[in-house]
Amino acid sequence: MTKLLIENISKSFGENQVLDQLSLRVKEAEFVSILGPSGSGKSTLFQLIGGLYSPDSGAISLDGKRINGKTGSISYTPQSPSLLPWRTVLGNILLGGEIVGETDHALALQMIDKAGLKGYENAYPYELSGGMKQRVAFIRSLLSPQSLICLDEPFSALDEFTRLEMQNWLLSVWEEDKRAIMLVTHNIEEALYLSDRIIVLSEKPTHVKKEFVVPFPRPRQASILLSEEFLNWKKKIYNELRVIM
Amino acid sequence: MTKLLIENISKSFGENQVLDQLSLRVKEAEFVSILGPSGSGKSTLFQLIGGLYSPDSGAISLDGKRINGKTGSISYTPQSPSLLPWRTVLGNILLGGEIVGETDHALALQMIDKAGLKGYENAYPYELSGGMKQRVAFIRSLLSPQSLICLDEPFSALDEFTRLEMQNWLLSVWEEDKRAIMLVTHNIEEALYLSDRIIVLSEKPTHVKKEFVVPFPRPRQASILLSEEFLNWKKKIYNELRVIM
Amino acid sequence: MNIWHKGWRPVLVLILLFVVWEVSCRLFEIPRWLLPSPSQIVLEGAEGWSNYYHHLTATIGLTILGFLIGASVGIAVAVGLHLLPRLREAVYPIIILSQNVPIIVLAPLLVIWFGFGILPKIIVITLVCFFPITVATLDGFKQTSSELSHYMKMAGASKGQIFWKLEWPYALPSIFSGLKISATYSVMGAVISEWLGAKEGIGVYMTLASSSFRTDRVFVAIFLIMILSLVFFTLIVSLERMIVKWKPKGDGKGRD
Amino acid sequence: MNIWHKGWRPVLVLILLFVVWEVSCRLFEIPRWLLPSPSQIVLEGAEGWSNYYHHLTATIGLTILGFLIGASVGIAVAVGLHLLPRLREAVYPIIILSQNVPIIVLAPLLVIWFGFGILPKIIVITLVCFFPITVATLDGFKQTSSELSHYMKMAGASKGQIFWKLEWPYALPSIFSGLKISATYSVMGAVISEWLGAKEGIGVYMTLASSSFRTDRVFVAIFLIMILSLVFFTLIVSLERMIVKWKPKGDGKGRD
Amino acid sequence: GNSQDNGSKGNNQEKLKKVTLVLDWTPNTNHTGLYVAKENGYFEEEGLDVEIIMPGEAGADQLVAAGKADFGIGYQEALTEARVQGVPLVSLAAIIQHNTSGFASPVDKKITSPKDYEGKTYGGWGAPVEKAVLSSLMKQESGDVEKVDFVNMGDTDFFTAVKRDIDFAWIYYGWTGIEAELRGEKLNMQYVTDYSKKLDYYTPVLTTSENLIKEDPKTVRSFVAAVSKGYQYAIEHPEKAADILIKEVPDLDSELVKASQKWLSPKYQDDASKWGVQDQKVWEDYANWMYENGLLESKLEAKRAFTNEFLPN
Ligand SMILES: Nc1ncnc2c1ncn2[C@@H]1O[C@H](COP(=O)(O)OP(=O)(O)OP(=O)(O)O)[C@@H](O)[C@H]1O
Ligand SMILES: Nc1ncnc2c1ncn2[C@@H]1O[C@H](COP(=O)(O)OP(=O)(O)OP(=O)(O)O)[C@@H](O)[C@H]1O
Ligand SMILES: [Mg+2]
Ligand SMILES: [Mg+2]
Repeated sequence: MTKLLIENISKSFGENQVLDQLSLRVKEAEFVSILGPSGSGKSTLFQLIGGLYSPDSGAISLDGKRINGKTGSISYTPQSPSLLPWRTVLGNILLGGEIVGETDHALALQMIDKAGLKGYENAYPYELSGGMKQRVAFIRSLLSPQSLICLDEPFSALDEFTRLEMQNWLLSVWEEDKRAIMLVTHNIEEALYLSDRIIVLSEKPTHVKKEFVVPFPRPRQASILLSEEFLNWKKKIYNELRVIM
Repeated sequence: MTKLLIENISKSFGENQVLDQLSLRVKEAEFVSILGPSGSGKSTLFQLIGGLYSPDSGAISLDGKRINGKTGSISYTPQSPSLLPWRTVLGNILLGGEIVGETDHALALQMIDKAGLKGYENAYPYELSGGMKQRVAFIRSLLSPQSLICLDEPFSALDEFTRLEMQNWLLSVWEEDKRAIMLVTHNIEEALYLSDRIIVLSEKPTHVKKEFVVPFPRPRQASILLSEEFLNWKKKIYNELRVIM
Repeated sequence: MNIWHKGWRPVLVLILLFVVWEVSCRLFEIPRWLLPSPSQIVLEGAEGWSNYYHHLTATIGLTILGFLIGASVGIAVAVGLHLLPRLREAVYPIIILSQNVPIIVLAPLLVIWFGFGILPKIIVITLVCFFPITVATLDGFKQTSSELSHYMKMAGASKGQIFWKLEWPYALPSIFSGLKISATYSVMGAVISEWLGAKEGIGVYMTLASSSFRTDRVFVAIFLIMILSLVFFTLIVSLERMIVKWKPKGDGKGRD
Repeated sequence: MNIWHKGWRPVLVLILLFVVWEVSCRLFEIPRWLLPSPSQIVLEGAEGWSNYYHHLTATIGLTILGFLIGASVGIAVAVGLHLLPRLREAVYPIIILSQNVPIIVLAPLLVIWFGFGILPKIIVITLVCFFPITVATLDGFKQTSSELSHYMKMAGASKGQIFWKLEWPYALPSIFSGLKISATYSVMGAVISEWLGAKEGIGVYMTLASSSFRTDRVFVAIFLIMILSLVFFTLIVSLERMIVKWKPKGDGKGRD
Repeated sequence: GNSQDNGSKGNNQEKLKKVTLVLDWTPNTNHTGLYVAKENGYFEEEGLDVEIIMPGEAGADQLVAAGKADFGIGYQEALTEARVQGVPLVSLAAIIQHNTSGFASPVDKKITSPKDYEGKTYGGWGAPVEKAVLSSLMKQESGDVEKVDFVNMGDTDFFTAVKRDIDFAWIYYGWTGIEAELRGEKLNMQYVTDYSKKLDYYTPVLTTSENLIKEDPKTVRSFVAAVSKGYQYAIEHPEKAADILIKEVPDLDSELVKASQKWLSPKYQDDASKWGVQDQKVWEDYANWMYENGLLESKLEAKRAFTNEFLPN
């Protein structure tokens, strides 16, 4: 049942201790959001799961297998889009699949369309706006086949409506193939709207401060965003975050 | 009284017409926010004001002087932080002033402190988190002396609290030296909380779709964020945006 | 079109240069055996075509073959050293040393080992050509954006994939930088290699001309060498334009 | 410390090379005048120290002076051509041509114009050294990130400021790439320049040794040339490490 | 320095006239007399301060002709071609009276006469003159030069070349031949002069420019006088002369210099009336031979190519 298990990991950059005995668990097909102050180590956490760095201590396991320092286990949307400048939008989107040897051209084109980028298939990254780049990076990770998706503020550069569209799309994709998702965001509404569980991180040195299980039923309707209960939950989490800072 | 006057500017990239006969006006010491769909041309608009490109037609004037294609008229926070990788945080912050020949070391250090980056003065950009980089770019533009400040989604990567701090700080800086500010944001609350006027852009080809004059008195308190009137305004603008997309 | 369009500037400068040369030759009555005037050189070049065209074709063939081999070796060495950092540490100094064996010492050894055939000549051209490519390419690989390489690693890209999908395209401008330097050297490399004993080639033509005081012919040879290298350089630049075309246009415009 | 720590690998390879060389010399009884064994060379090198140390200092002086001038010219030319794109179009071909004037043609002209002093020698070394630096530096300037240059332009930076604050630091790795190539060539450049009629220098020592069939001394000369270039190359690499130190460490580690 | 005993020429240190001499390539026993004249102060006695320069790639002939150097060492072959091309060079003295060059091969190649060149590989530098010379030699023995395989061996030295592909090459016995003796390698040698009188040309020679002769004959005379004295000394004291050369150019192999000097000293003057004299017939014969073989574009005016005028009586 447990997809990802993180046990007491610590990580320092030189003198700067970022993570301190952080532990958390993500279940199969679970959607978990992570909230935390800027600079608290959310991106670092993803980079540890992704195997770019090894934790100084502690263990990370995926499907029961230890993956400390092992790359390639996650579909990843980095915080900055990281598109290859010499590849077109389509080429960049296919990259994630190419790496594991599966590319689905037709699906990619369909997704470009869905993300509102029709007509930009052959554009190079320098021809795109900030939000468009972000969407390309997002599609790229959706098309990567790994069973855990880690999204690092994937919608931060989008206007409210495009954002809502993308969120709904993400939900529908998730409901279809039921991969586990971890989402870093600064938007409490987004976390509440999308996830099963919200994990709040402390200031540096960072550990898990609090967890909330989101009670809204699935499938979620955009209408809950305006409900009383939603607002109450928002305040609750807002206050929790206020305590940290 | 008019600080910036934009008259009927159009701009295309190849076949792709981005701005179409767009006109707007910013008054002396005014705080104007710009809302619009992703890819509608907000960043392009700033790049035109900043003189990176010339408009295909139309005129841009600052203080009554035509500045089509003239660089150096604005203090600018780009959408992506654009820090020089070989300069430390402090070095990057001083850059904006250096270009016009005024650097204030002490003030820079004080601002670093205020932005919550104490201890990172001598860190290089690659050692910073996404939100930290954004704050550095923000301080850099505050320290540039031009009389018009253009901020392109300066707080998109910040958590709610850091964001609020930065917003309040921006307000206090603005109230002190009363420079005109243009702010691109996707966050309606942010636009409402900060600005005198909100300009909503259309989809491409882009022109000004609607303008709202924000009625809240100055100086603004964070408490208005929870007021009924604020919520109503938010809905109003939300609905206006919905029509566009 | 673009090349023709821009081409007039260097042509103008060259013509100017020739005019100055011609005029000073006549003005100061510089004797022909010391420094022939451009008109004398062009005349000899036109008249002597049948004397040297077989030399020319021989050198062109040698240059192309040598440059192709040298460039391949250069790139291959860079790739090998890049992918095997330990090997790089061990071998880099030796590569530098290879650039410092004077030809007058190398020549007898090469001849002893490989005779007077084409092989020792190709070795000389390769030695001349591979080094700038190797150094530039290695430095290009080193410059790869860490943001992109972080993404690639986390996406599970193997070392080979990171290399082909990221580092190689990223290093292309540097590789072309090296190729341009080497292309420029390749013709001189071929001429030098002909001094290792060849029956024909511009190098042979030139030494013969020089030993019989036909300075005008020596200059014909130099002109041929120069034209050849310019052609080679231009070919590499065109190739670069064809391959590296993803750069923001607003930036690269009018910049080459 | 780092350099010493890593240094054992190339040293090991070199020692291995020498052992193979020594053994094959003895095994195949290669005559001394054809290819002396390392031990014979080292012996001659040690014994003959007083014979050649003034040659060595002469060459070192010439190399340093020539390289400094060549590197400065190379960088200055690149900067000039970069800041004046029209000039670049006009002059680039001529720069390429300058690399293709064979020394046997240039030599008499240089001596006739400038005599037997140090000037023609410096010109030769400069000609050898400046080209890789110019090409690599120009290509480095061209690679400047468009995002950063957009920011600088909008912030009102003048052409000069963009150059000094952005393009120059951005191009530093490429400049060092060129410097490394040139440093490697500089010693050979100096040796070649000594063939323009010098009284002392490794080049003189080597030709004398060669013409009196003292192959062991020729190899002593080569060893000196090689050691010198290695030292120069290492100096440039250390300088690079000192100056370009802002790279993400996780990325550059173990990569040079 | 024994400058005091020659007051008439005003040889105070300051008043010495600066003069440059460019060698043909690296110093060797062909140049012994020059170094002797320098070391023994003969130049000083004549009021000259001579600088000896190795030209390297620059080559002596053009420098001398252009007046950048006052004197040089050259060869009759080159000087002949140079004059035909209009280069104003003049030969002042023959350093060695007879041509000491020839075609050499290791004994195991079994080449004992030009006839044996047939079917063998000749290593040269690709000049047309080589084929013409070989042809002349082989005609004497009714050999066919077309049966010789010509290979350009570039910068490769004789000993290396004959180890590989090459069977015989053209060398100066006084240097390369002596080196072979020292190494104990047995050579077969066919001297050019043994087969054709026309090819007994002067090599090397002392050269200057027409201009200097015209403008400053006094300096030319003094210079040639000193050089002549130097070679006279080398002829009389081969061992001491060799030591002087070794002392002046310590990087040369002393064994080779001594052996070479011993062989060469008697050959400087040989059968001539005095050191350095040149015979117009030698110049004419060789130029005609070159012309007949298509090696010259026009005939040489032999009279103007050399002069004995400056040799001391
Ligand atoms: N490569 C690195 N070298 C040194 N320090 C680093 C490095 N990467 C991150 N850090 C430090 O680790 C801390 C956490 O950074 P991280 O990027 O994980 O923050 P974050 O939670 O993602 O913040 P944000 O919300 O602003 O993106 C910061 O203090 C940062 O300075
Ligand atoms: N350099 C360029 N070359 C070609 N097209 C460009 C270029 N820059 C922007 N565009 C196009 O202009 C349009 C507007 O881009 P812009 O970056 O101004 O959008 P934006 O409003 O800032 O969007 P976002 O909110 O996503 O940042 C997009 O369609 C984009 O593809
Ligand atoms: Mg982050
Ligand atoms: Mg934008």
